[in-house]
Amino acid sequence: MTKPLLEIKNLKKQYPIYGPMGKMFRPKTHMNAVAGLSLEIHEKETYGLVGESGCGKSTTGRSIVKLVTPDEGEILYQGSDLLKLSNREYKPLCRDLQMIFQDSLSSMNPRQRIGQILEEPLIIHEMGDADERRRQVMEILTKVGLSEEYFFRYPHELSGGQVQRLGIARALIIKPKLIICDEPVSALDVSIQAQILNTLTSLQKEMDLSLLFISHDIGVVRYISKRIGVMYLGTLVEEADTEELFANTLHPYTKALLASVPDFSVAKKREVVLKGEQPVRTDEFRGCVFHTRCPYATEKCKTEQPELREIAPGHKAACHLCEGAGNA
Amino acid sequence: GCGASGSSSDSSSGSTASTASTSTGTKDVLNLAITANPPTLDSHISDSNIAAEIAMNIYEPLFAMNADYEPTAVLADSYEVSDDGLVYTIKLRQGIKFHNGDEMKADDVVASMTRWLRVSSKANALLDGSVFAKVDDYTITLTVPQATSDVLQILAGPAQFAAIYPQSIAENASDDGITEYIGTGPYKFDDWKKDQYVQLVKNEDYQSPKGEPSGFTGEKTAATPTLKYIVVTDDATREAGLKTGEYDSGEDISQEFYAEMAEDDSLSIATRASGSLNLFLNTTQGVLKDEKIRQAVLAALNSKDIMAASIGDENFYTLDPGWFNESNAQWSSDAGKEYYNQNDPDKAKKLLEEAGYNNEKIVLVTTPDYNEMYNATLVVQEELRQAGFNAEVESYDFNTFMEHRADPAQFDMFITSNGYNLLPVQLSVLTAKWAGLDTPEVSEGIKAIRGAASDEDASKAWDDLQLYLYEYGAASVLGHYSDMVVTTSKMQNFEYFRYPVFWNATVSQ
Amino acid sequence: MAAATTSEVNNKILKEQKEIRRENLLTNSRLMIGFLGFVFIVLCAVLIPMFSSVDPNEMEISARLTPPSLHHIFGTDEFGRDLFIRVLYGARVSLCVSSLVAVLSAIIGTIIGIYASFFKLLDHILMRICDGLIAIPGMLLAIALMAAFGNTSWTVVVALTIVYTPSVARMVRASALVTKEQTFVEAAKVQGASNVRILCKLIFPSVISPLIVQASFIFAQSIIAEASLSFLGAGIPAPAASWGNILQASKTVLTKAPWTAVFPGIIVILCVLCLNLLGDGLRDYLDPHMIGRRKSK
Amino acid sequence: MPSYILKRILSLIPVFFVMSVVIFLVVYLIPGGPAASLLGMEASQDQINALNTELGFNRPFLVQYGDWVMNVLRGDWGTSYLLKQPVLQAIGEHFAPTMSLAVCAEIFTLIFSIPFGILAAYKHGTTVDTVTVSVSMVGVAIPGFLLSMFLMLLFGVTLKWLPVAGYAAMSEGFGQHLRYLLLPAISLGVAQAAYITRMTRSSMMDVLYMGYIRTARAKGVRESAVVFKHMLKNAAPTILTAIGQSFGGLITGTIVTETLFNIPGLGMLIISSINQRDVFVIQGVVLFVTLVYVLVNLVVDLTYGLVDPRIQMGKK
Amino acid sequence: MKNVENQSQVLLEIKDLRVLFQGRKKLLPAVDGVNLSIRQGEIVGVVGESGSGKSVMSQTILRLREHESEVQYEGSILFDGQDILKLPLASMSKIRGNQISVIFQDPLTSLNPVYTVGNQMSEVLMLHKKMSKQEAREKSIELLNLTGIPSPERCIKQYPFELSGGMQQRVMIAMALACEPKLLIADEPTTALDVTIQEQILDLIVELNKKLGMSVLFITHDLSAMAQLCHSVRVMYLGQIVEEAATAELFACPSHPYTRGLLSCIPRLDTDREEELPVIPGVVPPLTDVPVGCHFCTRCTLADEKCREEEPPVTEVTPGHKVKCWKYGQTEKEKEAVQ
Ligand SMILES: Nc1ncnc2c1ncn2[C@@H]1O[C@H](COP(=O)(O)OP(=O)(O)OP(=O)(O)O)[C@@H](O)[C@H]1O
Ligand SMILES: Nc1ncnc2c1ncn2[C@@H]1O[C@H](COP(=O)(O)OP(=O)(O)OP(=O)(O)O)[C@@H](O)[C@H]1O
Ligand SMILES: [Mg+2]
Ligand SMILES: [Mg+2]
Ligand code: NI
Repeated sequence: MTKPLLEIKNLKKQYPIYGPMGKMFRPKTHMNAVAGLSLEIHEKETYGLVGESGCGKSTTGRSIVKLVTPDEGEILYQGSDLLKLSNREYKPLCRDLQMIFQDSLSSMNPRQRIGQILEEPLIIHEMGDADERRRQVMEILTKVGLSEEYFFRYPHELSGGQVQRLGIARALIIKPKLIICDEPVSALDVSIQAQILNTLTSLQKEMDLSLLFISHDIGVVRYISKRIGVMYLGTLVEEADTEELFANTLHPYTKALLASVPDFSVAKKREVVLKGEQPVRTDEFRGCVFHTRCPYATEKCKTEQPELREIAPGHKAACHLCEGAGNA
Repeated sequence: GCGASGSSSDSSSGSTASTASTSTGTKDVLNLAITANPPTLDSHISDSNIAAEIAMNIYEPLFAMNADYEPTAVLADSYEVSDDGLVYTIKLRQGIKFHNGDEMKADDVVASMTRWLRVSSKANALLDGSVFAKVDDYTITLTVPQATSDVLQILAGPAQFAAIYPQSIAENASDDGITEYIGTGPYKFDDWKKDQYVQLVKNEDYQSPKGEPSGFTGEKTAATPTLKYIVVTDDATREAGLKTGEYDSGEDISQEFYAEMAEDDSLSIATRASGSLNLFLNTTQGVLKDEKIRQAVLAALNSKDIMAASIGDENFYTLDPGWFNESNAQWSSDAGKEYYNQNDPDKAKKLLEEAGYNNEKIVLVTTPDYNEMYNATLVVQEELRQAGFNAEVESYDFNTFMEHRADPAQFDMFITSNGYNLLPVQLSVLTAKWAGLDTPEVSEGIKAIRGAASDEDASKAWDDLQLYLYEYGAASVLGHYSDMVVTTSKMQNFEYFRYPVFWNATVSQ
Repeated sequence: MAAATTSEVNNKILKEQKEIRRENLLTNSRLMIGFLGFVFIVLCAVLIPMFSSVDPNEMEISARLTPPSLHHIFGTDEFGRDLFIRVLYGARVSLCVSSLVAVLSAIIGTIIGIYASFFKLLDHILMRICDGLIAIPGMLLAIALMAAFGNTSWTVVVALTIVYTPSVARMVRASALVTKEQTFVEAAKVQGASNVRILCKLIFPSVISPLIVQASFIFAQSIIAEASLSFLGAGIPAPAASWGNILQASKTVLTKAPWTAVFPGIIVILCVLCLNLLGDGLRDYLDPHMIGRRKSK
Repeated sequence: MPSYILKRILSLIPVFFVMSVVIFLVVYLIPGGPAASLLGMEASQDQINALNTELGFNRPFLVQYGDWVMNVLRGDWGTSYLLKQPVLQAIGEHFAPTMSLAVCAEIFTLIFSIPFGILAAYKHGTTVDTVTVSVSMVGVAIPGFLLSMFLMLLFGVTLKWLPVAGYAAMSEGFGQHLRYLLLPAISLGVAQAAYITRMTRSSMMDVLYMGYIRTARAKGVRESAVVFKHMLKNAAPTILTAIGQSFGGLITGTIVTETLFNIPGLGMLIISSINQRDVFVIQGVVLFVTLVYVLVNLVVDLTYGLVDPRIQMGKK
Repeated sequence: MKNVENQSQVLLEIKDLRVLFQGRKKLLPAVDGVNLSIRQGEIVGVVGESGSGKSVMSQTILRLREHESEVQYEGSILFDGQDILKLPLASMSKIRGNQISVIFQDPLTSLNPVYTVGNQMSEVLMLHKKMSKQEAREKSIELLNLTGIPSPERCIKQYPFELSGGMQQRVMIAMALACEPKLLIADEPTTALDVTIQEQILDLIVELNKKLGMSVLFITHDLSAMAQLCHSVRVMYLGQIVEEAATAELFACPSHPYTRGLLSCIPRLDTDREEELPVIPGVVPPLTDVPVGCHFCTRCTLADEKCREEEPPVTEVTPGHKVKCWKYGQTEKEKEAVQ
C-alpha cells in the first residue's frame, strides 16, 4: 500500500461544559467533539465522511487546516505532523490544503467583490500576473456555473447556492492537493450539484487531487467517494471502500443510516430505523458510542468501548458484535 | 464652602441667606477673587503678592507704607536713629495681643525680625549684617553695618514684609514656612483650603493703630466679619463672576475690559499705577554684545504700539523712560529720554549697517503665562524685523522661561513686567546677573546712591545710572502700566494701595 | 470560452472595474462634497496668500480689534493684524500639523491595535503601555520633549502623536477583536494568507470606520493642542499664524471682539466637517451595502 | 475569567514600574526644578540653583529615581511643594471633584450620544443623519475653552440660571453640587458626546445589514428592539471602548474646564503642578491616573467578553 | 395525504410578483412574474435552479429584503386578504414571526452571535406568545428537543458559533416553529442535516401541518424530501415558475424540459460511479441579460425561434398541472433529446 497523503491518528478535541455559574468557574465536564479519530486519505482518493449532525465532522476537517487546535493526536501530511509545525513551516503547505466551508456566506469577506475573493488565493500564492489571474478567475467561475457578470458582485448579493459555488471555486482555484469539503453541495440544486461533482471528479483525474468529502447526502457521497468513513459521536464506527460498505454493511449505525436513505421515486413514508436521542459524549461516557440507540446492544456494549478493527480487508468497524462476525 | 458665595441669583436660597447680617445691612462675607493659590502665608519667605495681600490682614509689621509711601509705625510706637545712623532704637506699642491671646513683646519682635533678616531674600540683600536686639520688653534695637538712607523703607517694604510672629513660631519655623498662622492683625486665620480659598475671620480683640486709614497704615476696623480669598485662576472666570456678583472683588482684571466693566453700573473700578514693562538686552553674549546693535534695538522701538498691544486700554498705560512711578518724587527721572521710544527704523538700520550686522538670529524669550509680556515681545519682534533684524521669539512656560532668562547663552532679549520698586537698589536691572549686566559703572552707581549724603544727591546719582543704562543699551523701559481691581459698586471704604486693602471695606446689601 | 477571447474578457473586466470605481466615487456625494470642500480650503490656503500682498504678521496697532469690514473682512486681532490673511496662513500650519498628527497616530495606532488584537502577549504589553501613555498630559510631554530635542515643529507633532496614538490603538483593537473571530478570517488563514495580509486585507477594512471617526476627532483636537504646545515652545514659533493660536488668542478678548473667535472657529468647523464627510464617504465607498443603496438615490 | 482578572491586576506591577521610569524621565527632562516657582520672578539664578540643589534636584537621575521609587514603595509619594501636603492627600482631595465632574459629563454624554448615534446610523443618508453628523462635528471642532466661555456667559452672566464658576462638595447638598457641576459637565461632555455619537453611528452602520438582523425582523421583533437589542449589542465593543476612553479622557482632560470653572480637581492640580514644577505631584498624579486608566480599561476589556462571547480576553 | 381539500381557503396568494434589485446598470429581475397560491394546510414545495429567485420570493412575502437592499416590487401578495406589499412596514412586525415565520438558508449568519440560543428563542416566544421568561425557556427546550438536538438544556446556553452546522439549522427551525405560524417558509431547512434528523424534522413539520393546519412553503433541492412532504410542487427557473403540479403528478410525468432535466441529474444509490452524472448543459444566464422569450431557451434542446422571441403562456396540461412552455406537447421527442 502506498503511503497515505494525509494520516490522522488518534485525534481528540474537547470542549468545556460549564456548570450553572457559567464561565466564572472551571468547567464541570467536557464534551468530546472528536474522540480518538484515525483515518487515512491517499493520493487522488476521495474519502467520504458521513455521520450524524454534530458528530464532529467539521471539527475534524477544521483540525486539518489548523482552525481548531486539537487536544491530542497527530495529523501527518506527507509524513510531517501539521500540529507540530510552526506557522511559518505550515505556510507552504497551505497551497496543498484547502477547505470548503460549511457556512459559505460567512466565510466570504463581505467587503470584497467576487472577483477579488477568487483572486485572493492566487495573490497569496503569487500565481501569475494580474491578467493571468483574472483569466483563471473567469475560468473557474464558468466551471462552477457562474458567469462573468458575477465578477463585480458582492457575496451578499448572491443566492445561497451561488455563494456555495463561490466557496468551491475559491478552494479549487489554486489547485490544491487535498480539499476538505464540508458539505460542499448541500445548497445546490441537483443539476448544478451534478455539474460540480463532475468537475471535482474530472479535476481529480487531471491533477492529483484528494478530497475529504463531508456530506449528509449518502447518494452524493457514494457517487464521489472511494472510501467512506462513518462517524458517530466523535469516532469512526466503520470505514470501508464504497462498494464494500454498501454491499456489506457491518455496524448497526451504518445500517440504520443507509436504511433511511430516501428515494424520491418511492414517495412513501420511509422507515425511520434510528430511534432515540443522540447522547452527549462527556468525559463520563462509557462503552460503545452507539449503545444508547443500538437495538442489539449488550451489557458489554454499555461498559467497554469497541476498537476500530479490520474485519474484512480494508473494511474496519468498531462493534463488539461485528468482531464476532469478522472472526466467524 | 465656596459654594455658598452669594451670587445674586441664589440669594434667596437658604445657605446664602445666612451670610447676610440683617442688622447692619452689610454683607458678612466678602468673596474676593485672587489669581492664584498663595504659595504660603509666611510673608517672610515669599515675595508673592498674593501671599502678602492676605498675610497683611493677619500679621502686622513694625512699620508700613502709608499712601504716600512714607514708612509709618504700625506695631512700633516710635523710633530713634543714632547720630552715626547705625543704631535704630524702636519702641513697641503696648498691650497688643496675638490671636492666641499672648501679648506681643520684644522677644517676639526680635525673633521674628531675626528670622526675617535671615530668610527674606530682600532683607538679606539690603540689610545683610544687621542685628536686632532686645532692650526691654517694649524696646528693641536694630544695628546696621553701614549707614544708609533707606533702612526704614526696607523695614516697611510691602513685599516679603517683616511680619511679627509669636516668638515660638518664629524660632521654630522651618525655612519652608510657618504652619501656624498667628499674628496681631485685624483678621484671624480661619481656614485654608489649598487651591480653593483662604478664609479669615474678624479678630475681636484687635487693637488698631490710630489715625486716618492710609495705605497700609492708620485705623483698621475689620468691618466685615469674614474675608474669603477665593482662588480663581482664569481671567475670564473672574470677570464673569464679578458681573454676576459671585465675587465682591476681583484682581488683575485684564485692562482690555476696562471699557466694558466701566459701563456696568454694578461694578466699580479702582486703578493704580503699578509697574513698568521692561526690555532687557543681553550685554555679555551673542549678537547684542555689540553696543551699536543694542542701540539699534532701542532705536527701532515704538513704545506706544508695544504698550497698546500689550495693555490694551489706553487709560492704563503711560510712556515714560523712568524706571520708577512718575509720582515717585525722588526717583522718577527722565534721564535718557532721547533713547526712549525712538521709533526710528532708519536709524536702526544705519546702526546695524555700521555694526556689520549680518542677519544673525536674535532670540527673544518670553512666556505666554504673562499676556502683557508675551504681546509686547511679539510687537518688539515685529518692530525689530521692520528695522532689519532677524528676530525670533521663543516662547516657553514660565519656569523654562526663567531658566532661559537666567542663562545669557540662551537669550538675546526678554521683556518682563515688573511691579514698582521703592528704591533703585531693588531694581532687577541693577541686580548683577539678572540679565547678565555686571559692569563697574553699575556697582559704582549703586554705591553712590546708597551712600549719598542727601536725597538730592541720591536722585542725581540715580539719574546718572539710568542714563548709563540707556546709553549702554542694557535695558529700556517700554512703558508704565496700571492695574485695576474691580469691586461691586456697593463696596465702601475699600482702598487699592499696593494691594487691595479690605480691612475697612463693607458691602451693603 | 475560446482562448482567443480571454484577453477580450480581460479588457472588458478591466474597463468595467475602472467604470465601477469612477461611478462609486462620483455618486458618493459625501465623499465628493468632503473632498471638494477640503481641497477648496487647501487651495485657498495655498493660493490666496500667493496672490495677496497682505503680510500676515504686519501689525497695525492703531487698528487693533477692528470689527469685520470690507478692508479686513474677518476683522483684525489684538495686534491689528488682518485676521483673514492670518486664517489663510494659519491653515498651512494647522492643516499640516493636524493632518500629520492624525495620520501618524492613525497609522501607528492601527498597527499597534491590530497587532495587539492578534497576539495575546503583545496585547498585554502594548495595551498597558498605551494605558500609561494616555495618562501623561500632553503638555508635560511637550515640555519634556522640547527640552530633550529642542523646539522644532516636529516636537509638537511627536508629542501629540504620542498622546493620541494610544486611544486609536484601543479603538482599533476593539474592532479587530470582533472581526478576527469571524469565519472569513479563518477562511483566509486556510488559504495561507500571512498574518500581515490578514491584518491588512481583512481586519483593517473593518476597523476603518471607527478609525476615520477617530482620526477626524484627533485632527480637530490637535488644531487647538498645537497652539497650546506652541505657546510652550514646542511647536511653531510666534508670530506664525495657526488656527489654534488665533483661537487661543481670541480667548482674552472674546467678549470684546467675538469675531476673532467666530471666523476662525467656523473655518475649523467647516474643515473638520469636510474631513468627516470625506471619511463617511470613504466608509460608504468601502461598504458594499452602501454602494447599492446610494446608487438608486 | 477570574484568572484573567488576576493576570491583569498582576500586570499592573510591570506597568507601574515602566510608567514610573517613563514619568520620572519625563519630569526629569522638563527644565527647571520647583525652585524657580518657589522663589518667584525676581529670583536670581544662583538662588534658584541653590534651592534646587537643596531640594535634591541636581543629583544624578538614577539616584533621584531610586530615592523616589523607594519612597513610593514605602507608601510615601512625596510632599507637594506647592500645597505643602502629602501628594497622596492632595490627590485624594482633588480626585473627588474630578470624579463628580467626569461622572456628570459622562452621563450627559451618554444621554445624547448613544440615541443620536443610533438614530443617525439607522436613518443614514437622510437629513436626520446629516444634521446629527454636522452638529456633532461642531461639537468636535469647537475648542473647549470657547464652548465653556460661551456657556458661562450665556447661562451664568446673561441668564443667571447657574453659577458661573466654583465647586460645591457633595456635603453641601446634592442640588448645590449639581448646580455647580452642570455647566462644566456640559462643556466637557459636548466634545465627548460628539465623538461617541460618531463612533456609535459608524459601528452601528457596520451591523445594519447583518444576516441576524434579518432574522430578528423575520421573528417580528419591533424595529426599536431590533435596533437596541440586536444591533446595539453587536456594535457594542467599539462603543464601549469609546465610552471607556472618553471616561478616562475626562479624568485627564479636565484641565481646561476645571481652570475655567474653577473646580479644584485633578486637572487643576496637574496643571498647577506642571507650571510650578511640583514634581512629586506630577509624578503622583500621572501614576494615579495610570491606575485609573488601567482599571477603566480592564473593565472595558471584561465587558467585551460579556457583550460579545466570541471575544475571549482570557483565552490563550 | 396529497389531496388537500381544494375547497379550503387560500391563505397566501402571490400575483404577478416581480422583485427587482437595483443592479449596476439596470434592474435585476430576481423574481419575474410569479403566481403562487397556498391554501390553508397546504404544503407547497419549490424547487429550482440555484439562483432562480426562490429565497428572494419567499423573503419578499415578509418584505425582509427591503431593509437591506434597494428593491422594487410589482404585483401583489395577498395574505389573509391583505396586500402585504401595501402595508406600512411598521405593521409587518405583527405578521412576521407570528403568522408567517421563516427558516433561513444560511443558519450561522442568521443567528445573532452575541445572544445565546435560548435567548434568541425565548425572544420570539415572549414577544408573540407573551410568555414569561421561565415559560419561554421551558418551551425552547421542548422545541429543541423536538428537533432532536442532544441535551437542549446545554444548547440553550450556548452561542451559535459553538454549535455544529446541523445544530444551528435545527435551532433556526425550532425558532421558526415556536409560534406555530399560519404559514411557514422553510428555505432549504434540512441541507445540513443527516437523513435521520431530516426525517425527524420533516415529521415534525407534517405533524404541525396536520394538527394546526399550518401551511408550508418548502424550498429545497432535495427532491426526495419534497416528494415525501409536499402536496404540490412549483419548479422555478430564472425568476419564473415554469411548472406546477401535484407532487406525484410532477414526478410521474414532468412536462417542462427543465424539470425533466432536473430529475435526471440526481445521484442515486444505483448510479454508476464511474460515469459522469448527467447535467443540464449550459449555464443559467445572468440576471442582466434574461432571454426575451422563454427563460429556459438558452439551455433547452428543443428551443426554436418562437421560444427565443415570445414568452410562453402558462398552460394547464392536466387539471392542476400547469406548465409554462411552448413545447410541452412534444414529450416523446424531448425525452430523447434530454437523454
Ligand atoms: N441584493 C441583491 N442584489 C442583486 N442581486 C441579488 C441580490 N440578492 C439576490 N440577488 C440575485 O437574485 C437571484 C435570486 O436569488 P435567490 O437567493 O432568490 O436564489 P435562490 O433561488 O434562493 O437560489 P439558491 O438555491 O442558490 O439559494 C440570484 O441570481 C442572485 O444573484
Ligand atoms: N467552539 C465550540 N465550543 C463548544 N462546542 C463546540 C464548538 N465548536 C463545536 N462544538 C461542538 O462540537 C460538536 C461537533 O461539532 P462539528 O461542527 O464538528 O459537527 P459536525 O459533525 O460538523 O456537524 P454538522 O453536520 O451538523 O455540521 C458539536 O456538538 C458542537 O456543539
Ligand atoms: Mg459541520
Ligand atoms: Mg436561496
Ligand atoms: Ni467650597
